[in-house]
Amino acid sequence: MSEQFEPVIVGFLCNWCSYRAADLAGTARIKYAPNMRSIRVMCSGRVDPQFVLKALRQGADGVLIAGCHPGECHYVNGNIKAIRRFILLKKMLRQLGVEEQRIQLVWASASEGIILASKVDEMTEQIRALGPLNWNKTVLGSGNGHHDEIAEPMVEEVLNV
Amino acid sequence: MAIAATLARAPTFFDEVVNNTPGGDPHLELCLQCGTCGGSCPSGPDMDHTPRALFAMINAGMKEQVLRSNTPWYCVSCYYCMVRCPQEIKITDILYTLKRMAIKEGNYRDSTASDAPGFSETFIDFVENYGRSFEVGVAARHHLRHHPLKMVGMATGFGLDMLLKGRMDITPNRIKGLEGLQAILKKAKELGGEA
Amino acid sequence: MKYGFYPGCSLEKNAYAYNQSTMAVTKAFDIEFVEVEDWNCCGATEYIAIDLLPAYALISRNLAIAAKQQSEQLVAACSACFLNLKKADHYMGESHKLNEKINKALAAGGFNYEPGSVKVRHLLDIIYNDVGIEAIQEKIIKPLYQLKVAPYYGCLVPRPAKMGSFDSNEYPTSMDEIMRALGATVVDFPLKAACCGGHMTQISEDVALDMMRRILKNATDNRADLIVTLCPMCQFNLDAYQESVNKKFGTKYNLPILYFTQMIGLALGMSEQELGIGKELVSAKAALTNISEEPPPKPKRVRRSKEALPLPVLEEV
Amino acid sequence: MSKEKVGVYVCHCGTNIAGTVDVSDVATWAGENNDNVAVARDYKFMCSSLGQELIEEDIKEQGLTRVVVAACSPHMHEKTFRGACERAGLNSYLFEMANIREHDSWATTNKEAATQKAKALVNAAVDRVVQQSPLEPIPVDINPNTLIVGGGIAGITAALELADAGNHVILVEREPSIGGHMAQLDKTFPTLDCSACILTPKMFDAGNHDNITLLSYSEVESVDGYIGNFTVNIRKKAKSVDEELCTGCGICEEKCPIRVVDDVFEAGLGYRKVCYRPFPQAVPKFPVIDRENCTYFRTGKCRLCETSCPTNAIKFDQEDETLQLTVGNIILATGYDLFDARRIPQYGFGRYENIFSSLEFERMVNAAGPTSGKIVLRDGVTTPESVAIVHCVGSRDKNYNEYCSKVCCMYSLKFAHLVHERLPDAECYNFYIDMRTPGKGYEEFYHRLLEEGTHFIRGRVANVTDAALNDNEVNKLIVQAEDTLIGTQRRIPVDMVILSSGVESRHDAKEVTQLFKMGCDFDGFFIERHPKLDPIATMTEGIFIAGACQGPKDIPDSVAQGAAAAARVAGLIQRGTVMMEPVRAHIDQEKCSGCRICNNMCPYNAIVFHEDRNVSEVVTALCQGCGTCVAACPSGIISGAHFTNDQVFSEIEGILWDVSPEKVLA
Repeated sequence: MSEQFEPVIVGFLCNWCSYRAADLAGTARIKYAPNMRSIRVMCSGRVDPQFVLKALRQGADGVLIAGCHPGECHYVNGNIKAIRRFILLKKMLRQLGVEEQRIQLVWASASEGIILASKVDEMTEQIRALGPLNWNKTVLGSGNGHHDEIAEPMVEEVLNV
Repeated sequence: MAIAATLARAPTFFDEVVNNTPGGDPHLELCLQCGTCGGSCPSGPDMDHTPRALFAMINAGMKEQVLRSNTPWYCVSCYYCMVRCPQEIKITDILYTLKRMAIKEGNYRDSTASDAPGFSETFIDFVENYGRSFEVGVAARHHLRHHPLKMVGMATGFGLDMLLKGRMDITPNRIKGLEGLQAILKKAKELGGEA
Repeated sequence: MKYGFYPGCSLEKNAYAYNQSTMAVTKAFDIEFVEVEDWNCCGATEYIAIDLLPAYALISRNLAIAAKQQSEQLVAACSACFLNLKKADHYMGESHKLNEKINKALAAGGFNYEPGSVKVRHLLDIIYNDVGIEAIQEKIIKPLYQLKVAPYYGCLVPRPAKMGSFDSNEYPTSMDEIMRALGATVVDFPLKAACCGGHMTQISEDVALDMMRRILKNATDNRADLIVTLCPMCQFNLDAYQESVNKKFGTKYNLPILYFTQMIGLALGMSEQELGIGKELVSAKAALTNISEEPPPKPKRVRRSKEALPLPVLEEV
Repeated sequence: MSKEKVGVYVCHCGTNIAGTVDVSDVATWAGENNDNVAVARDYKFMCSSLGQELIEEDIKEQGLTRVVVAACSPHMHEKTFRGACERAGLNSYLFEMANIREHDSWATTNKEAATQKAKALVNAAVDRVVQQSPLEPIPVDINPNTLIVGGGIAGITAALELADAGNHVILVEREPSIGGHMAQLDKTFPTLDCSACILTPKMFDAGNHDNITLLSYSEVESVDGYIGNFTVNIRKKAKSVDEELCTGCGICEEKCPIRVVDDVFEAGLGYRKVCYRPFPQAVPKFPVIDRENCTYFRTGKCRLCETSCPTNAIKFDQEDETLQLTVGNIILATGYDLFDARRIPQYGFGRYENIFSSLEFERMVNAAGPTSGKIVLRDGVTTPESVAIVHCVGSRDKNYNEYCSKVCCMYSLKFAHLVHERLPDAECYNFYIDMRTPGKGYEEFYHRLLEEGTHFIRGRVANVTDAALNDNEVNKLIVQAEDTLIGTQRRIPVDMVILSSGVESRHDAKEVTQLFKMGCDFDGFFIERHPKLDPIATMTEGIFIAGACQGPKDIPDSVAQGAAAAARVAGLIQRGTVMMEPVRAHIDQEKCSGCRICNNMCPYNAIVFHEDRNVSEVVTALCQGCGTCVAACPSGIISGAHFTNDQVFSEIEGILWDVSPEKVLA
């Protein structure tokens, strides 16, 4: 493998659209960056902000949330709730010094393997440019004045709202 | 997502054409051979190959024959083919590319439009030496070079009227910043290469 | 309204009438033009055929100056100039590599240009969209009643498409609407957006003459008194070569070719001199005498026989 | 929690996985690096019976308590392996799949990266499965009634199949009559059967079947619920006719003084009355009054239909009514729209009167149509001496629809045949890009047309104009195209041009998909569950699709798909119950703080609030398991079965085994 930095992205894919989009991308043999590791959830609305946080804390350099297009949610409007949380989460992570591009949201219906694939490529490039996240330093370390014992609960707090 | 032109292999004539066409991907590889271009072309009947046929020849790597064809020179850049192409191929731009390549390779001399580049070159001479041009004068000089006989026609025909109507200059105006312009063109020529 | 203005070589001499009428008409609508200072030729359709980068560099110099003059919008009256400027800006934006190289070249002359910083528009676009039909109608003093005109758009204004054109690529109507607003009768003109032959006259006159013939024939078949155009090249070809067409095909076409700005000027009551009418080789004098004080009688609607099948309605879709 | 014994099975899938992923490395690695793994093997085809037996034996002999299979997508084989576990006495929810084919080996060529990713996915699955707990699928009763939307040939077929099998069907049709596009056709390719002759009997059966409730002139307004129990609201538009009293004698239609252009059934080529039935064999036989154009509704005068009706069935005061029905399954057969050729200005449709759309021509050649089958120009009398048929109008064109509409080549050939048949002396030209005739007897039909002397010109038409260049083009329509087989431009002057427009999704397909909570692709066609293996079901359990609403299709294909959809539904009805994934939310009654945030989160109103105890509770029957409430609960005491926080957290840890800070530091 080349010496360049290979980001690790955790992808939360909804069972009905995006996970199948990824299936289709594979079936169609569309080649894209192997940097995204997928976790299946029933609905993008199930993506608890804590999941994202957990992933970043566990060493992921980015998180991708993928769901059905608005209006096509298998559960009526779970994806709408997902985007609400997503916006809040982004705001909050920005305050903690995590760059915007590290958490992204994409709508990909079951027929849009190509969209998911290109999104993964795009995101991989962006994060490669940003370099590793290194949560402990960025968020908890001296990086932005937060301290482990203060930041941790604070983070949980915000995310549970 | 991966398209032919990005494969790791020696560039073919096809790639050459694609890479020398400005802007984004001209999508030449997408040609369906439907003939919408050849059907739409106002000078189609006079071309020795329709654009469609030319694209097939490019695919087949028939460089010689393609660059010798009069097709690019007979293109009047009306853009009908380009707006109608079902595959959104930048046909007109590709024909411009072929003109440039034909000149580089010199093949156009064997084409039935052998003096076409001559006209363009005359035109450019004016632009490069004055910064401005004027069709009629260009035409006159061009004909002096290539078919002096036509000049008679021009002088006796509308050429004269044009002069009388004050619609024709003898020399164009020279722009103030000519040196600057020439420097720009010089630099551009150095940079040359693919666009 | 204030715009940057790029006259282009033709408007200096060959199409001086276009220049005159444009200035006269735009003035009447309080349009202020800031001419691109010390502008240079756009290379027409020729330069790009020889050498790509210099061709684009040549064009971009004008864009660069316009940008420096803070002209957010740049107006060109000549179709070729219009398209060249628009294309250069568009492709520079589309291809990073092209943009980089051209700016390197421009730097050699002390210029630089950021794609997208100048919006290139054609004069017709300005008159049709920014001035607008109503504003024109308000100013009409001498309507062009009963004058049968064939509005001719040529190629480079309606096409190509992907860069966003303000009118249909196949069946433009903006000039038709303006002409109707002036009181003129617009004839059906299927070849309104066909090609006049461009520089073909210099490469294969026969091919070119045939293209002109098609247009002159189509306009004549549809009983036009004259052709109205928006491009110096089209005007020049159809005007100057009309005689050659007649010689070659044994036809007797006698169609004056005027600029749409000249028509507007007439309706606004301007004199033929200030509009440069008379500079055309096929004289418009006779044709213009068809203008009448009276509006044309209402065309009585042809009753279709009761066997006739209904027609599909053509609301633009 | 005590250490689990997990069995890990890495599938080669021939070379599909093994070609890119080092499967044996992944297996051995899993065995060595994850303490919970008791057995780790790699095998050629896990889904084969031998592969499954391998799992079963290990469960029995090694006493495995959890199983992980790393192979294809769970949407492919999760069922298969769950079955294997069950057979060996292991609860199937103690099984987890790692998708290392679609999501890994097929998506990259980089072997090293692929293997690394596979390890991560396997490790995640192992860590997750350890957290999983045994669950039992939830049985759901299937309401035996079925809703079918769209009364075209696909919908009719589906309805009859189900009804004949003794199931009740509600067939909803937007127009006043069922029949769809097929009812407009004269002949059908390649057999040249008379369309009406084969369709009307089926229409009649559908209209008179004891098991079919036909709701014509009606539209579905809302859909709630899930497989087995959908609640549907249907708006029955007021026909202004009392169906109890109306005998369908047709006098009202005769007497109605107003006629308007019929853009639907006659495709704009003919007229209909304002009080009308689209066509004589309409099913149901009742007329409707088009209130927009009716003089009475506009001015309060006329009433001719009312006064002429022998049974006083005309009811001007009738109002729209909304019916609420409950059904177990839904079949969508909403059909297609014809591409509007006016979108291609250079083809001149609407600009030149002798250019016809394909549906216009279908009506023209139809013996019951406006010209009673005579092929004539727009003036209604002149017979054309030459006809040009233009293929691929709006199809295979990025500017309009990129896809091939599949039926146009064949119906264009049919048109050519009808021209030869009715106007033996007329010249007929077909302009095509590629002649596409895949289907039984289709290619042979093409050959027949070659014999009949059609002029085939291989070239997409550039434009159609009346601008004559020479005398033999005067007063003709000139079709200009490149004859690509000769490589020259040709101008063919003809009297009549037929534009073979392509098939498009219904203009309101998007709204329909949103109404039924399913997806449609870029082109607006409904998305099937699997493009190859399940073109009938959708992503939404209990909702099936048939006919051209799924993609361009000809009659036999639509019929086949209609019948297939019916068979699928019949199967479900016969079973009576379906087993639903026990993926459901549950609120811990002890810990719930009663904040009620979850209450309005639930799209199914499945959460009730107990004022007395001040706690919320999930009604399992209504819960669909999306987990939105789980994610929203501030005190984190709502658990989503099979997707609990612990399970997902472990999965996250597992998937990041190689980058987690602890690992990096160590």
